[in-house]
Amino acid sequence: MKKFWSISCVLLLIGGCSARPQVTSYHVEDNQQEIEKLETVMANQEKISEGSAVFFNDELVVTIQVKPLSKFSKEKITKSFKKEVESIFPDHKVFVSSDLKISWELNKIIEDQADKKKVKKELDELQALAKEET
Amino acid sequence: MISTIIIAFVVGGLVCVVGQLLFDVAKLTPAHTLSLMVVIGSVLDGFGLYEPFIDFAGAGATVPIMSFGNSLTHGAMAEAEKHGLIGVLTGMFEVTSSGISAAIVFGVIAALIFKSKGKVS
Amino acid sequence: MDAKAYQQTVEQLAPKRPVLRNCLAAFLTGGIICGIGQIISFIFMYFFPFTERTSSNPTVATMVFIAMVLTGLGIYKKIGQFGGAGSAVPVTGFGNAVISAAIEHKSEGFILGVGGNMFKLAGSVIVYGVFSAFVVALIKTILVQVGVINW
Amino acid sequence: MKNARTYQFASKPSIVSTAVAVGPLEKQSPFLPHFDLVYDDERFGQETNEKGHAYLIEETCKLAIMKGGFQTTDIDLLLAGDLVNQITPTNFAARELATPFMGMFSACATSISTLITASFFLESNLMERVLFGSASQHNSVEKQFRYPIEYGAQKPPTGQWTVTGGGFGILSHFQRDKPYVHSATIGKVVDCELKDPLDMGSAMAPAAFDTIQYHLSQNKGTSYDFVMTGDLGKNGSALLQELIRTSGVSSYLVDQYRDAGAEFYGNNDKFLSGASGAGCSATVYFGPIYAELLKKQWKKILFVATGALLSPLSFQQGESIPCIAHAVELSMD
Repeated sequence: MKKFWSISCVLLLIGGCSARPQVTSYHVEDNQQEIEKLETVMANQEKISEGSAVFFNDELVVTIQVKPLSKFSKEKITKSFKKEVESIFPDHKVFVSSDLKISWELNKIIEDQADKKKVKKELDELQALAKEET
Repeated sequence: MISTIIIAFVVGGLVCVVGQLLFDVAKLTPAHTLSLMVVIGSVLDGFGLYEPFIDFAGAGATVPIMSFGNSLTHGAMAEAEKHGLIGVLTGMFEVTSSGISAAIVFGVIAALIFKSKGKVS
Repeated sequence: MDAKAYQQTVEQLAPKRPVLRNCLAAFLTGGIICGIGQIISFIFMYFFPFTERTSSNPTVATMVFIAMVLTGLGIYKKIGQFGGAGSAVPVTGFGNAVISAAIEHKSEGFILGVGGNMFKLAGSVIVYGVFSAFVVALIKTILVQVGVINW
Repeated sequence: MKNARTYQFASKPSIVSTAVAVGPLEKQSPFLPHFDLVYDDERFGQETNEKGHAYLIEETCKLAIMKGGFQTTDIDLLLAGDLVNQITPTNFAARELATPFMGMFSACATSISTLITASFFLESNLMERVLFGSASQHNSVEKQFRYPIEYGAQKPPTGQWTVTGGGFGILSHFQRDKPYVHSATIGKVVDCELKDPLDMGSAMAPAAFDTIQYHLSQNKGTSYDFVMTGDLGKNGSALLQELIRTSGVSSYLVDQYRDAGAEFYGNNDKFLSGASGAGCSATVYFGPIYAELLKKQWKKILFVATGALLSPLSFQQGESIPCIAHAVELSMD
C-alpha cells in the first residue's frame, strides 16, 4: 500500500508540477511574432501543463491541458485564459478548448502541416466536435 | 493520462467507501444506498458542483451512480434555461439515458443467453 | 422474555461487520472499476470522435456491457461479496441489478417476467433520480426567475 | 391436558424409513456420506428452479417409500411443506405422488411440525403410515425472500445460506428396531422485535430457547445425548447457548448442544453463519442423525427446528420477525 501511495505521489508530481507549460503551435502564414506573443502568455499560466495553437487567417484555435489538481476549476481557468488571449489578439476569432480529445486532434493538425484547405476543414470539424454536448 | 487514471481510481474508490459506510454503519440496504447517492448527485448538480467534479475526477465521477442524478438534473436545467419551467419536465432524459438504455438492452440479451447459478461466492 | 434485554445480548454477541476491511475492499474494487472506466473513455476518445464530456455515455454503456458478461457468468456476485459498495455504487452495479433481475425472472416469460421485473431492484434509483432532478431543477428555475441566482 | 404444549406418545410411533436428497453445493457438507441422493444439477434437470424444487420433493418421497419397502398406495397421508409461496413445489410433488395430502407451513420448522402432526395421527390409530418432511431449494427461496441469484449484494457475517435439499420419513406404528417419537412440544410464536432479515439466527434463538425450556420442564430428569436445533447458524446458536447459560435452565445442555445449520457446511466461512432453510434441519435430522440412532450410537435426542415466520412483504412493511420452534424427542431403546 505504501509503495502504491509513493508511486502515485511521484506520478502526480511529474504530471502536475513541471514548471513551464509545453507549447506547440502552427502558424499557417508563419508569423513568428504572433507565435511568440502567444507563447509568452502561456508561459505565465501556472495551472496549465500543455498548450497547442493553430493560427489560420483570422482564426486562432488554442487547446490547453489543465494540471490534474487544478482540474476542479478547469472551466474557470479556460474562460479566463480565453479572455486573456482575446485581449492580446483582438482581431482574431479566438477558440479555446481544454478538452483532451480536442488537443489531440489539434496536435495532429500541427504535425501534419497540411495545405490551407484541409486545415480549414479540420479546424471546423474540431470546433463542431467541441460544441457537442452528449 | 496516467495521472487522470489515478485520480479516477482514488476518487471513485472514495465515493464507494462512502457507499460502504452507508451499508455498514447506517445499515441501509443497497437499494436505499443507491437511491440516496443518486439524490446526492442531483443536489450537487443543483449547486453547480458536479460538473467541476467530473472535470477533476473524470470516470471517478461519471462511473459512480451519482452521475446519473447529475445528468438527469443537468438535462432538466439545460432545458429549463431555454424553455422556462416546462423544460424541467421535458429535458430530464435529454442529456443521458445511456446507462438506462444499455441496462435494458443488455438485460434482455442476458435473459436470452444466461441462466442463474446458485454458486457460493 | 424481555425483548429489549435480548436485543442488547444480540448486539453484544453479534459478529461485528468488518467495517474497515469492507471499506478498504470497497475502495479497491470501486477504484479499479472507475480506473477501468477511465481507460475505456480514453479508448473512446482516441479511436472515435468523442470528447472528454461526450465519451462518458459510450463508456457507461460499455461498463454495463461488461457487467452483463460478468453477471451472466456468475462472477459479479463474487465481486459483490468481496467489494460491497465498491461494486454496487458504480454504474456496473446498476447494470448488475437490472441484468440479474432479468435473468432471474426469465422463467415467468419475457413480458411479465423479464419486462415486469427488470427494474425490481434498480427502479428506485431511476425513480428517485428523476424525482430529485425534477425538484432540484424546479427550485433552481424558480430562483433564477425570481432573480436570486443566475444559471 | 389443556394448553399442555408437551405431549407424550404412548404408542411410540416409529420412523420406519427416511430418505434425504441434496443439490450439488451440499457435497461440501461433512454429512455427505449420509445423503441418499446427491444431484449435480441445482435444478435437478428441470427447466425452472421451482420445477426442480418439486422434482426434488417427489424423488425424495419416492425413495423414502421405496426404502421402507412400501408402495405409494400404502401411504395414508403425505404431510409436508417448503418455503416457496403457497408451498407450490410440495403441492406439485403431491400431485405426482397422488397420495392423500395435506400441506403444512412452519417455515424452516416444517420438518418437525409435520413429524409432530404425523405422531398425533398415528397415536389416534386411524392411520397406518404417514409420509412427512420438508425441503428447500436455494435459488427459488432466495428469489422469493432476498435478491436475484446473480445480484452482487454483500451478505453480512450473520447471513445464512439456504440449503438445497429435502428430508422425508415415514412414520408408522412402533417397531423395536426403529427410533420412535417419545414426546413433542409445540412451539409458541416468540417475537423479540428483531427486524434484520439477514440475521435470522438471532431472531429465532429466543423461540428455540422457549420451546427447549418448556420441554425440559415437562421431562425432568431425562438425559439427552444432545439437543439439536435446526438452523440457528453459528451466530444464533451462540446466542441460544448464552440464553441457556444465563437462565440457568440446565447447564449441561450448553455442552450437549448442536446446531444443524452451523455444522451443515463445515467450517467454511464463505457460508457465513451457516446453513438455513426447511431442507437444512430435514436433511440432517432424517439423514445422518437418524442413521446414528438406527445404529444405537445415540439413544435420546431432542430435535428443535426453528422457523422465522416472515415474508418479504412483512419485513418491507417494517414488521419484526416472529419465530417459532417445535421440538420432538426421538428415542431408541
